[in-house]
Amino acid sequence: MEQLSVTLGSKAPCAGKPQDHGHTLPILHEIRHALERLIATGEETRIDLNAMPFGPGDLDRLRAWLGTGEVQASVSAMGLTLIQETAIPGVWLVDYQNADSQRLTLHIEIAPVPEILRPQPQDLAEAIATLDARMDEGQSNPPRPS
Amino acid sequence: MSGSMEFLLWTKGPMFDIALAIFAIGLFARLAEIFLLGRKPNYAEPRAGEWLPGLRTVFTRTIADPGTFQRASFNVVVGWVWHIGFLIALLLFVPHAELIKGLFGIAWPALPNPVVDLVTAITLIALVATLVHRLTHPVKQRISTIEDYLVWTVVFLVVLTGYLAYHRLVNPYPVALGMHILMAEILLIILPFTKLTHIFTTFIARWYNGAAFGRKGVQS
Amino acid sequence: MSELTLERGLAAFRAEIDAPTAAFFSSCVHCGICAQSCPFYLETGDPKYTPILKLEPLRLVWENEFTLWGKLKGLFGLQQKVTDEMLAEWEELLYDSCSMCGRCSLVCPVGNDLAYMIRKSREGMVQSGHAPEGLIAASVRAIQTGSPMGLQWKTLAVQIKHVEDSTGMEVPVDKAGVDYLVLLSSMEIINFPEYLEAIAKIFDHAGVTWTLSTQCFEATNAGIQIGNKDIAAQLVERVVAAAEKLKVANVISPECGHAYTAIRWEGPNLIGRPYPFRVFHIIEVLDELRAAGRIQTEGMESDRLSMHDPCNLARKSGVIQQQRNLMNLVADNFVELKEHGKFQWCCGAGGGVSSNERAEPLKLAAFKRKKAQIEEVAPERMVTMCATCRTQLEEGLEEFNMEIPVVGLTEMIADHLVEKEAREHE
Amino acid sequence: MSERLVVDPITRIEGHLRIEAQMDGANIAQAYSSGTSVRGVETILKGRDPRDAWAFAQRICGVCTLVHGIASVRSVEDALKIELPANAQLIRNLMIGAQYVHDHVMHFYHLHALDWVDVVSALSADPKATSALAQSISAWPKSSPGYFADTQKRIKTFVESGQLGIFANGYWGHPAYKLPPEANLMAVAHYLEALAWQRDAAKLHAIFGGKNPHPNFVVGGVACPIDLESDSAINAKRFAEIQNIIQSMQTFVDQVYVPDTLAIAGFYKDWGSRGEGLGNFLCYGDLPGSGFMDPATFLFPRGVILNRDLSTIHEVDLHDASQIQEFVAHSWYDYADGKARGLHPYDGETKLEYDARGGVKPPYAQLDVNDGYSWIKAPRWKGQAVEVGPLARVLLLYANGHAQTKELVEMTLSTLDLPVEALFSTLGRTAARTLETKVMVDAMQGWQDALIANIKAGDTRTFNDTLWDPSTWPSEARGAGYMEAPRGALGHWIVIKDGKIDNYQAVVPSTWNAGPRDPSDQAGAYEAALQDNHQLVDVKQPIEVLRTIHSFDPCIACAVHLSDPETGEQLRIKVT
Amino acid sequence: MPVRKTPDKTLGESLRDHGLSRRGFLKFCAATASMMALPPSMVPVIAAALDAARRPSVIWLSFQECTGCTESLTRSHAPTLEDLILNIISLDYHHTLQAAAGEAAEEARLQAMEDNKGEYLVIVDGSIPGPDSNPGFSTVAGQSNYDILMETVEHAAAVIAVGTCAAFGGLPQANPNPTGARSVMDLVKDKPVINVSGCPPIPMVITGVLTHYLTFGRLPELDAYHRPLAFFGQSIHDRCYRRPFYDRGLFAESFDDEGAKLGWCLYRLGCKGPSTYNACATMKWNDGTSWPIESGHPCLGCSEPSFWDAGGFYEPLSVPITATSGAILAAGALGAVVGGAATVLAKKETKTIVAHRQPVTVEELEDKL
Repeated sequence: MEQLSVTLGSKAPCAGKPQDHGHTLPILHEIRHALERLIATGEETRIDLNAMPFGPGDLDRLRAWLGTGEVQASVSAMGLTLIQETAIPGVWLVDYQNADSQRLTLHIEIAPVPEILRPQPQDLAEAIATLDARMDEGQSNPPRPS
Repeated sequence: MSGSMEFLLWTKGPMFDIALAIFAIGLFARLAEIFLLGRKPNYAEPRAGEWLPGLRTVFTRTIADPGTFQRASFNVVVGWVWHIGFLIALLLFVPHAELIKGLFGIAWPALPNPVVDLVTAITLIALVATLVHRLTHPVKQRISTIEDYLVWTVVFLVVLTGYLAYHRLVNPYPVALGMHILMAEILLIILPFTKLTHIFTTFIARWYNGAAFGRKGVQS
Repeated sequence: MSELTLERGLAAFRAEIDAPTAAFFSSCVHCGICAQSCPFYLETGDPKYTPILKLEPLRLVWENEFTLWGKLKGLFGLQQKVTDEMLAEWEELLYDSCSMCGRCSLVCPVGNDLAYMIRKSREGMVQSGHAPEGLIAASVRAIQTGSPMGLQWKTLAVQIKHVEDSTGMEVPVDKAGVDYLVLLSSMEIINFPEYLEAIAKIFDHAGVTWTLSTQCFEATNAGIQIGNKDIAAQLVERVVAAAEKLKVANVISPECGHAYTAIRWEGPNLIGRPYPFRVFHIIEVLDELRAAGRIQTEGMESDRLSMHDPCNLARKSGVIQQQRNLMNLVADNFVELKEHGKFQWCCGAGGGVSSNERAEPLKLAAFKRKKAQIEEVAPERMVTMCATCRTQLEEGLEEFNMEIPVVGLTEMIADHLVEKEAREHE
Repeated sequence: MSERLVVDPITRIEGHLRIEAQMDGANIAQAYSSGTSVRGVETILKGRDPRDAWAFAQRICGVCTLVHGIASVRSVEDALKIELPANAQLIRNLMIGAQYVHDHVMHFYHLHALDWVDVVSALSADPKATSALAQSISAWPKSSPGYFADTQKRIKTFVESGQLGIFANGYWGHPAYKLPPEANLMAVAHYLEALAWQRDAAKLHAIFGGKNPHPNFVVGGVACPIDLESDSAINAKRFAEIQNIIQSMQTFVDQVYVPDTLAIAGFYKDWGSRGEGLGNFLCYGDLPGSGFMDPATFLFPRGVILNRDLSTIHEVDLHDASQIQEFVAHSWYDYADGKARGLHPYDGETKLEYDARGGVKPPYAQLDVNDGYSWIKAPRWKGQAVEVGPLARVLLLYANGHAQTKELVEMTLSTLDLPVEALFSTLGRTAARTLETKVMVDAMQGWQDALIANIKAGDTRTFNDTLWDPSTWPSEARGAGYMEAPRGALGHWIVIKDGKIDNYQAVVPSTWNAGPRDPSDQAGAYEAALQDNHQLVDVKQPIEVLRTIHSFDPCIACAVHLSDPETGEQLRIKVT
Repeated sequence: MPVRKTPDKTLGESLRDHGLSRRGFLKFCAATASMMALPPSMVPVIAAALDAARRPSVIWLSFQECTGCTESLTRSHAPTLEDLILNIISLDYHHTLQAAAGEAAEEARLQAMEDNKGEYLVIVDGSIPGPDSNPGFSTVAGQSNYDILMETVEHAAAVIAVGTCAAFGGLPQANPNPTGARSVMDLVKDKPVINVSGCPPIPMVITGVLTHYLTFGRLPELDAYHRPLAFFGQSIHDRCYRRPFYDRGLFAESFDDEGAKLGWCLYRLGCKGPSTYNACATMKWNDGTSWPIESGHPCLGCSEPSFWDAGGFYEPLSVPITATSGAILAAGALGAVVGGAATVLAKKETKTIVAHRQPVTVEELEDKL
């Protein structure tokens, strides 16, 4: 009956409501399953929100659902990458941006620590060499604390 | 012509024109065939006029009399269900209403899609039931011809392809929609040459029936 | 010497096809519901008795000759032709198993008037020489002797004598200018002579002037039953000639179903002109007299009575309420069959079936439908107003050992008339 | 006979343009402009639903991606007398404005700049000096030495990769390049910045039209509804985005585009006396202040200037059959009444005839300039060849006493220390483009404010549906839809019969400018400009030709008209 | 000028030369995965592949086009056009962007073909007048489009037809196709052809296909129209945020009615989303700003073959393309005449038969007894 009244043109209370686009809930379910996997097997999951058919406002609503957690971080490489923990521990929003601050893609990462925050093995392998180089440099030309 | 889109456009374009032309030519030929035959003058003193009883029968014959309903309830109910279902899907589904508006400029309100969807599902079930009935009931077995099965198949496929297209169960979609349109076109093409003509002539038949009975003082 | 051939039959089929026929065949969807209204199918269970199937020869001629599709098929040699063999096979379907009761015409969802087309089909059957012997014989007798049973005026004269003796009234014969010309059926004359007596009494009671005609006393029309307009027209012409000669304004058809439809509905079309008189069934006349207060009755039948509507009278001619009015005049304990009036079931004997000896078993089978109906209400007696129906009911009930007498409505009315003397005393 | 110079393809333009020049030593004596590709949009449009026409017409060009859509819907609205809701007109103004700013900046940096800027020279610039130069002309924040060093490194890495890509085979090191390495480096940095910036500018079209290139339009208004409460409409969030885009446009124009133009022009003052051309200028005018297409309310005025005479502005009437006519004396088309006659667009014909009208069978080295030599027609206003575009608009604004324009023109001339005559030149044309961008970007704020004021007053109408249904139309109607496209005066003429398009003709800016000679051998604007004082330093590297041609911002797909299918058939038969 | 040669650095090396850390590279790969519409789980595979990838030479040919496809490419934000032409590919020939003009431009093309024989990619935008058309309909440097195309693809590794014109013939091929325009696929039979349709295509689909080729050295999986499935695998309708309104039967009926404002389905306004396969609903346009349906306009169906001739843009998908009520009436009238004539003939014949009808006599009947 409600639907009928809507087709007759009356502005039904629910007609234009944003949650009617209905993309938030399935993603929340997906996150829940990913959390279960993380806890059970340690398997990490990344969800590319760019691939979601979001309607206007859907993303904002999803973020509101997820809330804001304690950790915020940014990685400065090829432009900024902004990391925000959500109110659900282990669920992260990772916003990859280019040098012009345009979003490249937006991931939800379900992991203890987002991948991009961790030092990469290749970089780690060069860590000591880098430190040595800096110490050598430092001895001849000591860095000034700014 | 290998692509799905080309197929869809063919069904929406040239094939639709062809189907419509054959349908219109066939149907009007059929109507001309009927009306030009005429009736002989009737000199018997009538008890009542013909027009009103004829018109009444056009409508009243839609409902079975209680005795027949009792004796052939399955036949009647299933027939009813799928006819009504088919009509609802045909006339009150938004895309169909738009098609009619596009062709004839007449518009009417349509039903919400979920309602039409449910109706279509019921129609499909009822159609299957009619087939089972035709295959198992002795009378229907005896009087059924190839044409009956052909017509059933076409009608069923029209509804089925529509259902599949709506639910996007066939991919790519242009193929699904094209199949539906093509089936509808086949239906249009065979309509004037098969028992499907009853969609139009049943009203004429009922009128003649009502008129003949009415003239003798019986409301048929 | 000409003879009845397939070619003549096909031409006859063809000549019968008109707009309603085309509309009907165009509309049939093979739903099979007509079978559910046919006592021959219902009681035998044989699907070949499905009414629409009986029309196949006519349908084929229509499709082949009158449809674009059929013509196209013809171009490719795909037409299915009507053959002698086919018509021979269909003879049973069109005559033995169809009483032309018209019930199917009333229930067909697309509105097909099947009985109308059965009647047309029989034209072709006769012309092609595929009519049953019994009906041919009846037709020949009707033309040659004036009665399908070969009855002659002298037999009727004996009956008249009896009536005059027992009632003391004069049975008017060949009286010009009277109110009504009364027609009879051979069956009544032989089986139910009390009918004539009843009429004499009632008309006397009501003060109606009437007459019989020596020129034509028979109202039945074998031509209609066999389905040939030439024979039928000749028989109708006899009635018309008699009525015209006696200058009567009204002709009364007897308690016989097909006689009434033949003379009432088909007659003018058979002779191709309107009548100079009106035609009534006796029941119509009686009810009119009743309504005018010209029939005074006394006493009531107190046993449980039920009534059988003859198809030709009720469903096919609209005489439905009249017999009920009359019943209520004389019956206390009248109970309707469940399906009655226009939806009544045929006794199984109409449409020439009763004149077709070989159809006897089918006729009896079809009667079972009536029997079941009667059993449902369990009356002590059945009332009807058609000699053929009455005969079939009596024979049928007897066959099934049901002790339910059958009476004619007219006689029953006659039995309850207030005595002339008594009336005069009031 | 002296040498024939051929430049084909002319790159960094839209479409396929060929220039042939008859050289008199190092001097161009006669120039010939040829459009070498044809599609047939006008023929394709015949018989279609006029409401659909904009989408077809829009695909005339993907660079000035908006203009043909607007001109097309306006032609239908003019034919059917559909009045636009004020909001729709303002939204269209904003979209036109965004198109100008986007298009002009991209033209300057990505299509035109490499005529003046030597990328290879930038490799030898001193980033610190570059920073100093940048900071001396603008407050633009991206001007640190480190920033320019990074840019330089990026270019260097790229060049060292051995794959020069789009920079391969440029006329690098050509003596006509006059900029010092630092100016070159700054310009290259801004080349890359502009690429990033333009993506933001294009978003305004996406907001109102769903995408860019090729945003959507609707006859009778705009497709995007306004509802501040709804997610799916133009709402407060969208207005904030629009405000940001306008802001970003303003900043870039003020701090990068205008200063760069002036800085680069300072090194090329000699181009203030070359490439003038016709001296006749035409504007249809555009950017109405209300829902009507009323020239009195236009930001850009309408009129014709003849022979540089700014004191007399001639009236223009698009419906007058004697004013605007197209000629095909040197084009690969046939007119039913012969090639000498001009046709008004309402009666326009586009019957394609390549072989019989002088087309040379490919592959060819040289066109037959005595016969047909272009797919572009030659439009004339009262028989006069005219130039359209930014220079024409700025001159009309100037002649009409538009205060901001006067101020900008005078500022430019005094900064460059050039006389007012320098406007009539290749340099003046390029400068005019920059100046009108400034005028436009400032006007956009006004339209945005007006739009918001309307909505606050309760008017959210964006679409007039009274004449949407074709059954409400007269059986015959015709109309002219016009606008000032970034490249100049644009007109679409439509004839509607029984709800279908009976004839459709577009006379576009590049037709006016790039068209060939007419029956009386009057040269088109490009041709006339190239014939004005062009000495080539190196005939093998004709950078001078590119500079003048690019100053018009050619758009050749726009300019080329279409064909008659039957003729196409005949041609095919002849060929095979 | 530096001598042109095949690149000796892989993408990984080249990025590291730019001072890119491993994290940055990882991010690059995440963005690349997203761009190629691959799931994030593919990032490690992509990282390994990209590390070793080399910039392919790309020759971009423009024929009967409007430059909308190039314009669209410049709107790509992931990667940006700058990144694309500086890091991912070597765009060696492109009319609208290249510095060189005239002979020098043509030399650049021939040089790239020579240097990268068998390995370069050809991108085409715009349709091509076919070999049966007049070659003069479209020429560059005096050479017909057809000749240039065939000459250039001869030693190409693959051909990418960008935009609906190149992919399917597009606008020039729209009825009546005045110039005999053909699609690339129609003309190039002996090379892999990948179609990136759309008018214009979504820029990230162009870059996504290029990146896929760069990453994996092969073309992505294609649909029946040679379109990359990753982007064209699902219809607009299936991924449209307004789909729930379609399912519930809530439709906008005018452009600024209540339904339009509430974002109801645009089916009745002619939306071709149900039959259109493209990624607009997820990738959106202009850095995720909007897309046609979100901005209130029905989908034109621009990524499908023959979309220009697929019925009016404002006619619902279910409305046939050409038939009109007038045509139906005409066919009906014709039918009435045909049927009438047939029946009149049949009736006439019947009349003759009736006139010669032999009445049945008693004698005839008696014979039967």
